[in-house]
Amino acid sequence: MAGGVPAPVVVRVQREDFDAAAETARLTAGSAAAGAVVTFTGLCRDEGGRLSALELEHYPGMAEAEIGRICRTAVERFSLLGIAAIHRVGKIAPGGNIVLVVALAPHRHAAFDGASFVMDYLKTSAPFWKKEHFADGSQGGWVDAKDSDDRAREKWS
Amino acid sequence: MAGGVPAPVVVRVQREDFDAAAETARLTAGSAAAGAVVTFTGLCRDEGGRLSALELEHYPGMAEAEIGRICRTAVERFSLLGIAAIHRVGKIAPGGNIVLVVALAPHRHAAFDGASFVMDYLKTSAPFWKKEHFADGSQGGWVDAKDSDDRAREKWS
Amino acid sequence: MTKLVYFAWVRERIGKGEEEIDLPAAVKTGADLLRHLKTRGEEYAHALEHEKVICIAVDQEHVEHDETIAGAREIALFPPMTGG
Amino acid sequence: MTKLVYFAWVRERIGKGEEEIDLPAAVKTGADLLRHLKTRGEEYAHALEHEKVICIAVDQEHVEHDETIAGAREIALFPPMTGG
Repeated sequence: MAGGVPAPVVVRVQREDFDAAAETARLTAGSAAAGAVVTFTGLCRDEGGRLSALELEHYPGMAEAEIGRICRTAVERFSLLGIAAIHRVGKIAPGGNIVLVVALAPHRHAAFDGASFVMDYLKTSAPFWKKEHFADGSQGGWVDAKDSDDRAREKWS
Repeated sequence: MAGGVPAPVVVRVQREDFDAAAETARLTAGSAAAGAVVTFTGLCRDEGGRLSALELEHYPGMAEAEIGRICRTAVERFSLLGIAAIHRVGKIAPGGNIVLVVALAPHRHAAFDGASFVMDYLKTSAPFWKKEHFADGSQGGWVDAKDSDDRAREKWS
Repeated sequence: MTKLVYFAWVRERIGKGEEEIDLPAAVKTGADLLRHLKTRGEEYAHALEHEKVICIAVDQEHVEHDETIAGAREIALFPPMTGG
Repeated sequence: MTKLVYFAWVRERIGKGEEEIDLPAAVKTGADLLRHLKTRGEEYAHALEHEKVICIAVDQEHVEHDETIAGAREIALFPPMTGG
């Protein structure tokens, strides 16, 4: 970190949409040592047309705290120059944004690893839950957690 | 790929800056099966204030062809729903954009791998060369290729 | 009194998002808490049927089932997380 | 006649970006080409001094030094690439 300035960590949980470009621009502004920015955007898939919306529930307070812990771990582990993680809640239509992670680093591998690490931990330890609503009007169920997500997280330990 | 539509592959080499958000929006439009977008942006570092500009030279024709080959390989290998790779040439000031890669996939790991794969191959097999110009007015030298970039590419084979 | 909060299908099955209860002195760990709550009625028994999958957070930090919950102001019970 | 194109410090050392030359029949591979060019003058000898680091592309595709260059319309010589 140039001049010992702490790397910015931006964490937000919000109903409204986010602007990946604006968040990226804010994070990179003034970071002359940054050579690489990786952004991850998670989108609501339409599941072959069956889905009408995902409903995202969260644990207010803990969701932000947990994402903050994950982000600070990533900054330290990969020497990131900055990180932003924004997660939406409420009803999200197919094609809509769900989550944004932006990782800033001097070199590309740290930026890729930082963003990927945050996503793998966020999937398995940030308190959010997804419920599906179907296009035929039927009430969908809660999305099951995936073993593959647990394995993805374990590869970092 | 929904309906057997081929995944879009966008390749450009240009002097002018690119707009990561616009490229991403264009690539994701109409891809209802996409759940993950990863964008990589390579920026010109100021090298602790020493650098005034990077000058990017390329082999016209082959640069586009080689990036196209890399992108098509990535689409096939990671089942991407779309990929864009845009590389700038000419003089670029510190903080400026050098390269953009956008990878679109149903799930996050394919999108991360796709973007990372394209960058690792682009670094070592796309015909671009960087020359440094220093802030004190001195003519810098050609940037040396890095062994670490060769090793990064080899991990995919 | 300890505040309990529930999320997703744990909340739906118990039928409320939060409540305050007096915990017996014998309830020392997360596992103790789950066993205690299951005696409070069918809706709790149903929600907490598969104990192993229930996640527990004490004052907004994850804890294992065998960890102490002593001194907790707020305890959350919820299914495996599916954000991102 | 075969078109030769040079980039980065190979171009600077040879002193030109491209030229057309008649290749002797004995020049069959990329390695043959480098050895032949080095007989054309000091600037070529300097540019191609460390043969192993020079990359060769035939009609805009990478080739190894021991591969044939027969039938090439355009051959490019350049240093290791540093884009991205």
